[in-house]
Amino acid sequence: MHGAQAGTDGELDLIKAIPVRHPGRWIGGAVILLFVALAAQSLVTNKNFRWDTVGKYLFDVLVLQSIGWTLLLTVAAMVLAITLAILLAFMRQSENPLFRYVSWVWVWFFRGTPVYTQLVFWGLVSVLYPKIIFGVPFGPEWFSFNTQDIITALVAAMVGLGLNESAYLAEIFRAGLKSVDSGQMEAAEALGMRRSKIMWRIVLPQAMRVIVPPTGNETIGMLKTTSLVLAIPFTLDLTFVTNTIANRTYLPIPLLIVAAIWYLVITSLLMVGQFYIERYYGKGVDNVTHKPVKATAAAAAAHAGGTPNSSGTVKGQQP
Amino acid sequence: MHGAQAGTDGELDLIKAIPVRHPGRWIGGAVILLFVALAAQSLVTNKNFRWDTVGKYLFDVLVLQSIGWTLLLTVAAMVLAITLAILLAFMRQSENPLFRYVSWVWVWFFRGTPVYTQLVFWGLVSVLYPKIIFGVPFGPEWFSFNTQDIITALVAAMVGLGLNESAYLAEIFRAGLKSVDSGQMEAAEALGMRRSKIMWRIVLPQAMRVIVPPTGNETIGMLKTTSLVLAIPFTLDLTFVTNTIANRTYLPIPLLIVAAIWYLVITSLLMVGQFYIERYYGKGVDNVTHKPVKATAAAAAAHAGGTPNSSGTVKGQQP
Amino acid sequence: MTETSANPRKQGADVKPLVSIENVHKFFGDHHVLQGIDLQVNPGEVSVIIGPSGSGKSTLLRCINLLETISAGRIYVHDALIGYRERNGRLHDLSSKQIANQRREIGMVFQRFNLFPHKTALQNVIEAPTQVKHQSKTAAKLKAHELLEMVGLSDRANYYPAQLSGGQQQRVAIARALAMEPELMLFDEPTSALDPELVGDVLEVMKSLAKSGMTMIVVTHEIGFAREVGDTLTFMDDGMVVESGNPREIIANPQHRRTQEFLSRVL
Amino acid sequence: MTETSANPRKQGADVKPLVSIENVHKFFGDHHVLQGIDLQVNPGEVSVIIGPSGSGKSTLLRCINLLETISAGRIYVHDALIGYRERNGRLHDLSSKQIANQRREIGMVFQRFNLFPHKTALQNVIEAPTQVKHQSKTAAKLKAHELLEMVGLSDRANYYPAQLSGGQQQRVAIARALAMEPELMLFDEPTSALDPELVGDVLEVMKSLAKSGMTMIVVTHEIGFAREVGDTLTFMDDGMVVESGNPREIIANPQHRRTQEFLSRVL
Amino acid sequence: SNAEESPNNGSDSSTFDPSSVAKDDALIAMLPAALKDKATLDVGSDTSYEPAEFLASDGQTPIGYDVDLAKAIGAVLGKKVDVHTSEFSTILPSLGSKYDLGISSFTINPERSKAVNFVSYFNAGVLWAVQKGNPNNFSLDDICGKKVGVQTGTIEEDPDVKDRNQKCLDEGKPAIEVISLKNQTDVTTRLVSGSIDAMSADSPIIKNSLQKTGDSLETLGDVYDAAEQGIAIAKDDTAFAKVIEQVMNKLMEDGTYTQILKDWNNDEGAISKAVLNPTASK
Ligand SMILES: Nc1ncnc2c1ncn2[C@@H]1O[C@H](COP(=O)(O)OP(=O)(O)OP(=O)(O)O)[C@@H](O)[C@H]1O
Ligand SMILES: Nc1ncnc2c1ncn2[C@@H]1O[C@H](COP(=O)(O)OP(=O)(O)OP(=O)(O)O)[C@@H](O)[C@H]1O
Ligand SMILES: [Mg+2]
Ligand SMILES: [Mg+2]
Repeated sequence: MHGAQAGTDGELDLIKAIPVRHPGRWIGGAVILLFVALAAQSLVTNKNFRWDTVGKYLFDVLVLQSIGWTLLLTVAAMVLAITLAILLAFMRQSENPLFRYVSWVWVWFFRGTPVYTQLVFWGLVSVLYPKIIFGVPFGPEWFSFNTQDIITALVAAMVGLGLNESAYLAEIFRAGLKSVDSGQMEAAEALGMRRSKIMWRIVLPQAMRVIVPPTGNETIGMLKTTSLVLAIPFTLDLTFVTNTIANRTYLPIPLLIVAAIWYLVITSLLMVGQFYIERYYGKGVDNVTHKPVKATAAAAAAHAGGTPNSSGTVKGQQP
Repeated sequence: MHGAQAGTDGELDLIKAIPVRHPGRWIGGAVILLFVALAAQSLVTNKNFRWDTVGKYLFDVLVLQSIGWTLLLTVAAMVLAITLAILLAFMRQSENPLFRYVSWVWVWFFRGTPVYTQLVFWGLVSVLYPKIIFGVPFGPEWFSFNTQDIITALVAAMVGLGLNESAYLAEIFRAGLKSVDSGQMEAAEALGMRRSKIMWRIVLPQAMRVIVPPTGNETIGMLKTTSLVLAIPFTLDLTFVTNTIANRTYLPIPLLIVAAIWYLVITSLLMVGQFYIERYYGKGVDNVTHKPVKATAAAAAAHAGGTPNSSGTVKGQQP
Repeated sequence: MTETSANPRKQGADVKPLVSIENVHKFFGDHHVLQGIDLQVNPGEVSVIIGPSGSGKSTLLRCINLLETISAGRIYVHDALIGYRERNGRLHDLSSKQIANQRREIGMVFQRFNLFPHKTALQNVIEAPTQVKHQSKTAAKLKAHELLEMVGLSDRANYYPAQLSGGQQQRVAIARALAMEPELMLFDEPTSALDPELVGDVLEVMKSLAKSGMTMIVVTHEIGFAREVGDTLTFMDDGMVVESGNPREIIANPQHRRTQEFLSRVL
Repeated sequence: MTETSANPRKQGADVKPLVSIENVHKFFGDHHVLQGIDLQVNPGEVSVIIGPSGSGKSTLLRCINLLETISAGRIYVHDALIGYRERNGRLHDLSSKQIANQRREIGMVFQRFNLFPHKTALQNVIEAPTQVKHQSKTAAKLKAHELLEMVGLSDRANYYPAQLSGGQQQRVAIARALAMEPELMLFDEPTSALDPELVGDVLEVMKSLAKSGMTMIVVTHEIGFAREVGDTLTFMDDGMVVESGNPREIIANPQHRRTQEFLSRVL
Repeated sequence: SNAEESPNNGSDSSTFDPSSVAKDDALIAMLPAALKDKATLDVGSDTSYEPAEFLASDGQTPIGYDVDLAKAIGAVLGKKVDVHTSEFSTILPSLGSKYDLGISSFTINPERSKAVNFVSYFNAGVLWAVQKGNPNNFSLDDICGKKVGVQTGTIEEDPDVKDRNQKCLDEGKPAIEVISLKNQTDVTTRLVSGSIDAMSADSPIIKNSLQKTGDSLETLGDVYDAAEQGIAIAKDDTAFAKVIEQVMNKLMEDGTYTQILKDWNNDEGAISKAVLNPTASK
């Protein structure tokens, strides 16, 4: 009734079905395209945008320098924030209740208050505390600094942005660490690895898969947040410089566009970077050429039961 | 040699071991506490902070009203952003390449440009496009609005914040949807459920576990971002109102503190809300009273093999 | 266990098959995974498929349920062509709505259960009836309690999957599929993710289903089950049907070398 | 398979036990999970533990490896008290460093493998030797290749766990544990997450390990393995040792009703 | 509703009553068609620049001499006046559509005149302030290396202090440390606390700051570099700009203009003739 007569006919009658038509989708698409086209057209033709001025200042040397400063601030603040966030996330999991508590308060405070206010305070720190004195509290003074000499505008900007961001990232890292299977921790413990090593070598690298996308969001956000360093005041970043030009020429819109274009360019580069970082941390998980032998292999990474070598051993055997 | 003599001795000699001492930890903790104490002390005693002024304006009726507006803006913008983000995340997974592409461009554009610039444009929309005309493009006009009548400052503020935020949330939602096991989708398909139903009833509720914490971050961020609506200009939010008072009284620091205190209060409330939302969406997964019969039960949710009824059936049987 | 394969209803020569798989091929890229499968399953019959890993058993089940599209051949369930509409000699894809409709008639139970973790056992079972068939919640719940009773879990209705053992989860998955009152049930290694002690419960439920006359296609490694419950046994290898027939005969007397090898490993 | 239990080295009456578990109790809250376990394992012996789900088998293994702390009793491995230092008649907790040192002497293989998914098979195996024992990478790799050869996976060294079958993953996990050159290996149902076809490979490796003289405590449902390889068989139920002795005798002739019941279900 | 904290110069209680100004039908007739039918004159103003334009204690109502002048202009043209708080970056692009006029202490210079029409109406110079008694002995002749506060976007920042800084650099002296802040209040606060040595701003602003901070600051030297400020009108709306020029001249002639400035203690900056797009003084 049924048997092994398959494969005997030389030519296969492959199914080439006529796809379902989705006119609604294409109309929807067309409407969207139309809107985009209209928006683009009015963007180009509306004289308020003054594309000549945009062109003139896009590669202005001041603007180009300010991009450098903006990038420096972004990178420095994110590096500081990531370092602190890892520390905070580890502290949050510590056995020492004091560490856990400090970590919680830190996140609560820095997430809770506006970064602008924080930056104002970092700018005022030398006003509020003109000298930083190291010594025994209520006792002798060892040595002291003029705060102004240490906390320059650049340092204040980096520290202010970094500390604020660390609170947001700490939450992201916390969620990431939580997402790693507890079996990983146990397996590493059973091998005699110590907790700090386990965190660094086993848990964190796996958590990165979950951590990277929201951190990308935060980095792109930070790029724009740097414009708030005006509060310190730090006056070399992209927004400040384009604002200054706008003030001089009374042409704010084209200069906002100049800034927006540059932010967009940097964001695009960051998104490319994020793509590669995501891919790096996906190694062994996302970007492996799975052999989906099991229909449900994708279901459980822990039991990713592929048997890549079992098919093929019987190749060509005709029953 | 060994048998079932256990449990025969009436009294158990429970292990009460002397814990390992961690002097380093306690010193670290003490140093942190000391710093906190010093910071608090100087916060209270530094006359620059003018706590009398803080007290005076903390419950000022203008400030209280502005909190209402700030909350309204935050909630409205987040609701809009979440709605759009879900749509964008679904579009990103759509079979229609046009939808995928539009979704990508949207995220790229709104994440890439500064929200301040976007808000300026929303404020200017009535200038750039004085009339919104519905009709056949290049053909007859059906009806038209004065843009000013529709896009009031409040609407512009909500739309501007919401659209920008939607791009960030779309990334978060995308990552969340990706985190749901593909087996869930297949199981629902096999039951004959349609794609949109599967998304709403099966995939999204499970993705929420991953989505809620970063969305909490974003909501808390949004609370502070509302201060940028001055660009529209919308002049009733907390930052604007406290700034105005500061300008009038020449006391910027205490009024920044007033604003910071209120932001901190609202953030704390939001964090409480987030806790409950996280718990709600953790139902069946996080907040179930697992019976960890399997040592490794936590390892694979897909195979959460607890057998809650198998122990106990043999209770009291002495071999 | 009573041996039920002598049931004349199932063996009648003039019975129209419920499932008819005709020369089905499936490619994944260049990989020719199904190389012309023919298989018929009569109403009320239990058709057991065995075969080594990678031989295409899961793929075949997934093609029947439209989780994969076939590359060539035809699959009919109840005389309806699966996945396509034939008009003027040409095949047209079905719309997603029509595909969903076809799937409703076919229940599937997966190796890894795939219960919805955010819903209780009861909610898992009533999900599809209320959402797909638009039954009232009360009616669906009534039916769901019956089904949970049947799989021996009436006292676990309000437990979340994470609170159930593997065997209990798999039984809920069966109840969930049955709630749609399918004509055909597909089982893809429903016990292979279970510890040996938990396997029995699930096999018990499947046996009683078979006795109640449900048409079933079962991919399994449980040779005992195949022998006791199966009406036909099909051995697949390398995307082809190697041998097919009465389970006891094949298990006792495998004709092909591959079948012999395979059975010696599994038994 | 040769039957190795007559090996006189293992049965000598004056041999000091490598593992000595003395009246161990474990509470989870009010739940008395281990109710006074006594068990001795001599050097080179294979001690198999069976018992129904929830009887405390995993908990016992985890206590030996300090993944859980015991509530009462003592566990000695190689005459060293596990987890504590006794001084002036009082117990002191060991520091995390000392605990890590004790764990190095004990290898553990989990039911769900728990390989590090972001590392290849080779990297999984050399992780602990390089990071814990501070071996050079070259030396560790050399040893790792030997071990992978031993478990039959020399050609899979650079595969990520996701690219390996369940059986292959479990064999890598065994190699990973062996790389630390432990005196004692603990196996917690190492085959129960595997499909029947994949079980064989892992059992093969365990048999050869046993033959090489490794001391092993194995929790398993594979009665066949217990009979062939085990030197002693212990049946646990409800947190107690019900019966213990020569595997073949117990399997053929269980003395207690619970043991009989259990064996009838599993066999 | 709030009691004022700092000494009050009566800024909250303007005495100006626009109904005292007569409507001028001749000028109304000259208005461009689009404006003739409008009942209100919409004015954009960055209301954080006391005493020119700032918000009353309700936090929303703009007041100041610029605001009163706008009301007077409206009265002459027979229109109600709506002054909108708005940031600099949105005032200028909105001229000619959302706003009819921009009155926000805009200083006229040639570069800016390319972007908008200006009708001059006020003369403000640069003025410096230091702490009472000039404790740091700050002097404009010895400015290099000092800390100087300015408000972002003012002519004090660029070109005045910027040029001085360039001079310092050219002479090989240390650069001026310029603290450029968004609000004048913040600059003043820093001067009061002593974290900057001096600040410079438009003369009316400095005077106002002195009043507001009690007895802690004093001016240094005289007003210099007097520059004209202008009312901004869209570049392509010269017809309307001409009307505004005439309206301003009318207000100057009938005394309303001087009265308004007097009310706000700022008649020193009064000019005698409003001019459309004057060749900028700098
Ligand atoms: N989505 C896919 N893409 C590419 N190849 C696939 C895919 N799914 C399955 N395959 C391949 O198809 C072949 C048959 O897979 P299938 O899962 O049907 O085997 P099986 O008989 O169910 O095996 P097992 O007993 O291991 O479940 C395998 O060689 C597998 O690698
Ligand atoms: N962390 C824990 N907290 C509370 N109870 C626990 C915990 N771990 C185990 N138990 C309980 O201890 C008992 C013994 O569990 P254990 O995992 O040791 O059983 P087992 O014999 O290994 O069973 P199985 O064969 O199912 O793995 C069970 O009743 C279980 O519910
Ligand atoms: Mg399969
Ligand atoms: Mg166990």
